[in-house]
Amino acid sequence: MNLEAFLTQTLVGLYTGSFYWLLTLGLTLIFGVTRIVNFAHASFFVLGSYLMYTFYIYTNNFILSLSAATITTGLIGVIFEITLIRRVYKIEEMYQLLLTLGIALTLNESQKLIWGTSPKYINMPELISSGVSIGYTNISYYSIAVISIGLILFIIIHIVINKTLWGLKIRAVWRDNIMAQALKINPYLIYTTVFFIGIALAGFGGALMIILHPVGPGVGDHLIIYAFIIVVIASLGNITGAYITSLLIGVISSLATWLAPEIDIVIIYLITIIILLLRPGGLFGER
Amino acid sequence: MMLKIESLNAYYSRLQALFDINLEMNKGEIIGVLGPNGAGKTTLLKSIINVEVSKTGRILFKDVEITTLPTHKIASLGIYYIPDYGGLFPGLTIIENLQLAANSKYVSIDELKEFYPPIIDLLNRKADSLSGGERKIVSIIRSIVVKPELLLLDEPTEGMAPVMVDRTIKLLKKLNEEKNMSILWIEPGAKIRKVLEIADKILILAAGRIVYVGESEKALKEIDEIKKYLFI
Amino acid sequence: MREILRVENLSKSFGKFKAVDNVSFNLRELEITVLIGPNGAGKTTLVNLVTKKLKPDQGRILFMGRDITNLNSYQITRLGIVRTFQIVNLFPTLTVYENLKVAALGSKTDNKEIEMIMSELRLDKYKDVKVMNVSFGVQKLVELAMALLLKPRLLILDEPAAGLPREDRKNLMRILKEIGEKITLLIIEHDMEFVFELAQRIMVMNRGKIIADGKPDDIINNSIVREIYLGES
Amino acid sequence: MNKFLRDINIITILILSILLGLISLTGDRFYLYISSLFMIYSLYALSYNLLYGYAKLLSFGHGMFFATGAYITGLFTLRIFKDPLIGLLISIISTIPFALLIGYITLRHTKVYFAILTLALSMFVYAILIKWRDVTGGSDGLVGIPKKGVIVDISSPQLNYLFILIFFVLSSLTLYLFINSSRGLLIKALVNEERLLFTGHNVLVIRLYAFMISGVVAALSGSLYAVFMSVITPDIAYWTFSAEPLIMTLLGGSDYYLGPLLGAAIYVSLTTALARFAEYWMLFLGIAMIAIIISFRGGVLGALILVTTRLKDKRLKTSK
Repeated sequence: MNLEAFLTQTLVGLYTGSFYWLLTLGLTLIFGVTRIVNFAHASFFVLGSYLMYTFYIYTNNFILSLSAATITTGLIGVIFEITLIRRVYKIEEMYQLLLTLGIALTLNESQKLIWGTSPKYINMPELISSGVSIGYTNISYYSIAVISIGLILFIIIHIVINKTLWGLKIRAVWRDNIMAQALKINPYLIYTTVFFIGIALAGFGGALMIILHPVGPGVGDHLIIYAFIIVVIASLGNITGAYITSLLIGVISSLATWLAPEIDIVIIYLITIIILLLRPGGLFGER
Repeated sequence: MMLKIESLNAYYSRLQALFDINLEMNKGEIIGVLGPNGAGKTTLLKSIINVEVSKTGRILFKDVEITTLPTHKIASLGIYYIPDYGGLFPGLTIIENLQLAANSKYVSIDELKEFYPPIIDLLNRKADSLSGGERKIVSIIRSIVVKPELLLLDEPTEGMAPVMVDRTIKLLKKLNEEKNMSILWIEPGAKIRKVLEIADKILILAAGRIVYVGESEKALKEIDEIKKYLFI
Repeated sequence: MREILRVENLSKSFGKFKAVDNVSFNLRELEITVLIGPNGAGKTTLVNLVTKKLKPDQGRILFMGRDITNLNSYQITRLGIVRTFQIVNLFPTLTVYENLKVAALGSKTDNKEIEMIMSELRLDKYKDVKVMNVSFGVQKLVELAMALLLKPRLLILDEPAAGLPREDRKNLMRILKEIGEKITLLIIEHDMEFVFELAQRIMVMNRGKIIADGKPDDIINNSIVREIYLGES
Repeated sequence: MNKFLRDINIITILILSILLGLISLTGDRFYLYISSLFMIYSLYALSYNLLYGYAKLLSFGHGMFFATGAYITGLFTLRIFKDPLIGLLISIISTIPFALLIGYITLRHTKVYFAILTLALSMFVYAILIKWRDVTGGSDGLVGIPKKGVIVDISSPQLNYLFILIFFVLSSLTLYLFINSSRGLLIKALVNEERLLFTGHNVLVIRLYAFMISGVVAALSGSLYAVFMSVITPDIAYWTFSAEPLIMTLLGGSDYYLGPLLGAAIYVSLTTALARFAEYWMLFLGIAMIAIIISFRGGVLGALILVTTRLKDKRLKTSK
C-alpha cells in the first residue's frame, strides 16, 4: 500500500467526514438542548442540496444560492418545530422519535414530488477542478475548503456555547429547565433558535455537498443512518465527540472502500456494534 | 397587595396535595410557612410559579392573575423562586450563574460582597463543587442580581450548620429591608423559633391544609399549641 | 426475638452529599419498626439500598443470615424482602386483577390467594378495572395486596399513609396491625399519630445517620429527636 | 373453550380467515395476490406490535428478522433441500438463536439507544446481504425460490394462497393466546419495568423472551414472503422496510391486538391502489403518521372504538 494513495484516501475521508459533521452538528445541538432525536435531520440536509440546486439554476450565483439554501432550510425547520415538534417536548421520547420519522418520510416523499426521482447535481468544474495534486490524484481546493469550514464551525460553536451569554442560556436550559425559567429565560425561544441553527447547518452542509455528489431519492435514508451511528458512538449530545467521530467515520469508510471495497460498509457497522458493546454510553460518555 | 391566593387546590397527577388554600401577603412582608414533611409546603411554592402541579383556584401577584402564566413570564413579573437544592446550575461557575440572573455578561460584585464577602473566592468555582450550605446561601445572594419583589424560599436553612443558619436569617432580613423584597419562606417545623425571629406572620400547613395563621407575637405565645400541629 | 435483617456500615453518597452515612442496624422478626426523620434524612435512600434499587458504596446486608449485598432487586424480592413505593408504582394499563397476578407469578402463588386477598381488602369490585382508572386510595390497597401476594418475610412500606384521607388511614392502620402479626414490618412514615399507634420500635434518621433507636416512649422524650422536630435544645 | 369462542378478537380472526378462504375460491390472481400480501404483512406487523405495543420496545431493525427468515428459506430450498415447508420450518428454528443473540446485544440499552442499535444491526445484516455476493446474490438477491418441493407442492396460486392462509390463521391465533397467557401478562407488565423488578421478575429475561417470539414470527412472515414471491432482494433488510410494520401498527392502533392487522389491510390497499397513480404514496403514510402521533395515538381502530362507544352512550342516554 503506497503512502500517496493513503494520503489521498485520508483527505477524501476528511471531507466526507466534514459533511457528516455538518449533519451531526445540528443533530447534536438539537438533542443537547431539546432532548429530541431528530430522525428528519438528514432529510433537511438533502433539502438543502435540492434548494441549492434550484436557486443555482435561477441565480447562477454560488454564494447567493448557498446562503439562500441555508436560510430557507433553517426556516422550514423552524416551521416544523413550531407547528409539530413543540407539541411533543413533554411526552415520551418514543413518540418524539416517531414524529420526526413521520416528518422524515413526508420530507423525502415531497422532495421526490418536487424534484423528481432522477439524481440532481450542479456542474461547477471551476470549483472542483483546481486544486493541489498528490501524484496522479488531485485534491480540489473545494474539498479542502469544506474541511476547513468544518473546523471553523467547530471552533465557532465552541465559542458561542462557552463564551457568549446566549450560549450560557442554552447550557442553563439544558442543565435545569425549571430554574432557567425561574430566571426569566423562555425555553421555547431557545428551542426554536437552536432548531433554526441546527437545521440551517444541515441545509448548509447539503448545499455544499451537491457540488461534489449528485443528490437523489434515498440519499437521506442513507445519511440518517450514518448520522445516527456517529452521534451514538460519540454519545448523544456531545459536540466535540460528534466532530471527532464524524471525521473518524469519514476516514475509516474512505480507507475501507479503498482497501477492502467488498466489505467496506460491513466494517463501519461492525465497528459501531463493537464500540456500543464495549461502551454502551458511547466513546465520549458522561458529556 | 403583593400576593393573593384564592381557594387553591393543587394536585400531583391524581393525588391532591393542597386543599382550599387562601393567603394574602402585603408588600414588604415576611411570611413563614411551617409544617411537617409532606404537608404540601413545596407544592405551595410550585403552584405559585406554575411548575409540575395541576391546580384550581386563582393566584394574583400585584393584582395581576398569574395562575396559568408560563413560569418564565411569572419570573419576569418579579418573583424569584429558590428550590430546596438552591437551584444553582451544576457545571456552571458561580459567576456564570450570576450572569444568567443578571441577563448580562457584566455583574457588579461589590454589592454582593457587601451582603456576603466570601462570594469573591467562589466566583470561578463550579456550582456543584460548593458545599450544600454555600450553594444555598449563594443562591440567595443571586437574588440581589435578579432584583425580585417577591422571594419564594424552600427550606433555605435546611442542612446548614447553626452559625450559617443565623447568618442566612440576618441576610434575609437585610434583603427584606434594604432591597425591599417580600419573602414567602418555607421551613420544617423544627425551625419555628428561627423563623419567628424575623417573620411578620407564620402559617402552619398540615396534610395540605392551613391549620394555623398568626402574627409572630401571637404565635410566640401560642407556640406550645402550634407544636401539636408539627409533632404528635 | 430472632434477627431477620442485619445491615453493616452501609454508605451511599451522591457527589459530595452523604445520603446514607455508615449506617448499621438490625431488624428483629415480627417487630414493627418505624423509620422517621426529616426530609432528605436518607430514609428512602436506605430502603433503596436494602432493596438494591441503588448500589451501596460500601457495607454489607444480611437477610436471615445470608449475604444479599450482591443480589439483584428481583432476587432479593424472591427471597422475601418486599417493598412498596412512596408514589404509587403499579402497572397503569393493566387491570387490578392483572396487577395482582403479576405479583402472584413473582412468588409462584396460585390464583385462589389472589381472590382471597381481593376480598380481604375489598378490591373485588375493581377486579377488571385498569388501575389507572381507580382512586388513589384503591391504588394504595392494590400496592399492599401485591406486596402480600409476594409472600414477604420482611415488608418495607415507604409512606403507606401519604396522601390518604383520615378514615382510610385508620383502615390502613388496622390492616397493617393484622399483617404485623405474621410479617416483619419496616415502615417509613411522617404521620406521627400513625407512627405511635403502630410502632413497637422507632429508628430516627438525620443527615444520613441513625441518631436514635428505641421504644416509642423513649423516642418522644429523646432530646436529640425533640430538637430535630421542634428545634428545642 | 366457551370463553375462547366468545372472545371478540378470536371471532374476528376466524371470520376474517373464512372470508380469506372464500377469496381463494374466486381464483382471481389479483385478489389472491393482495390478500396474500395482506396476510404476510399482517404477521409481520403483529410480530412488530408484540415489541412496540406490548413490550414497549421501539425497534427500527425488525426487517432483519423478516430478511433472515426469507433468505434462510431461500438459500435452504435452493441449495440444500428443495421444499418450501421444510425451508420455512428451518428458518423459524434457526431464527431462535439469532433473535436471542441480537436481543442479548441490544436489550441492555434503553429507548433511543435501543432503537438506534437495532437500526445499526439491521443495516449490518443488509450490508452482509449486499456484500456477500456468492452466497446471497448481492443486490440481485435470490431468484427462483421453489414452490414445488419434495414434500409439498404449492406451485398453483390457489395452493400457495392456502399455504399462506394456514400459517396466517395458526400463528395469529397462537400469538393472541400467548399474549393472554401469564407469560404474555408479564410482557404487558413491561410498561413499568421497575415495578416488575420489585415483583421478583427478571426484566431482561422477559424482554428477551418477547424479542425472540417477535423475531420468530417476523421470520415466518419473511419466509412465507420468500416462497410467495420466489424472488427476494436485500431491500427487505434495509431500515425503511423495518419502518413499514411500525407504520402499519401505528395506523391500525398499537393498543389493540387486531390493530396491526387493520393497519396492514389499509397499508396494502393504499400501496396497491395508490401505486397505480403515483409512486409517492409513502407521502400519505408520512402525513398519516404525523397526524396519529400528534392528534390520535389510538390509530384507526382506536378511533372506531371511540366512536362506537360514544354512539352506545348516546343510545343509552336517549333510551333513559
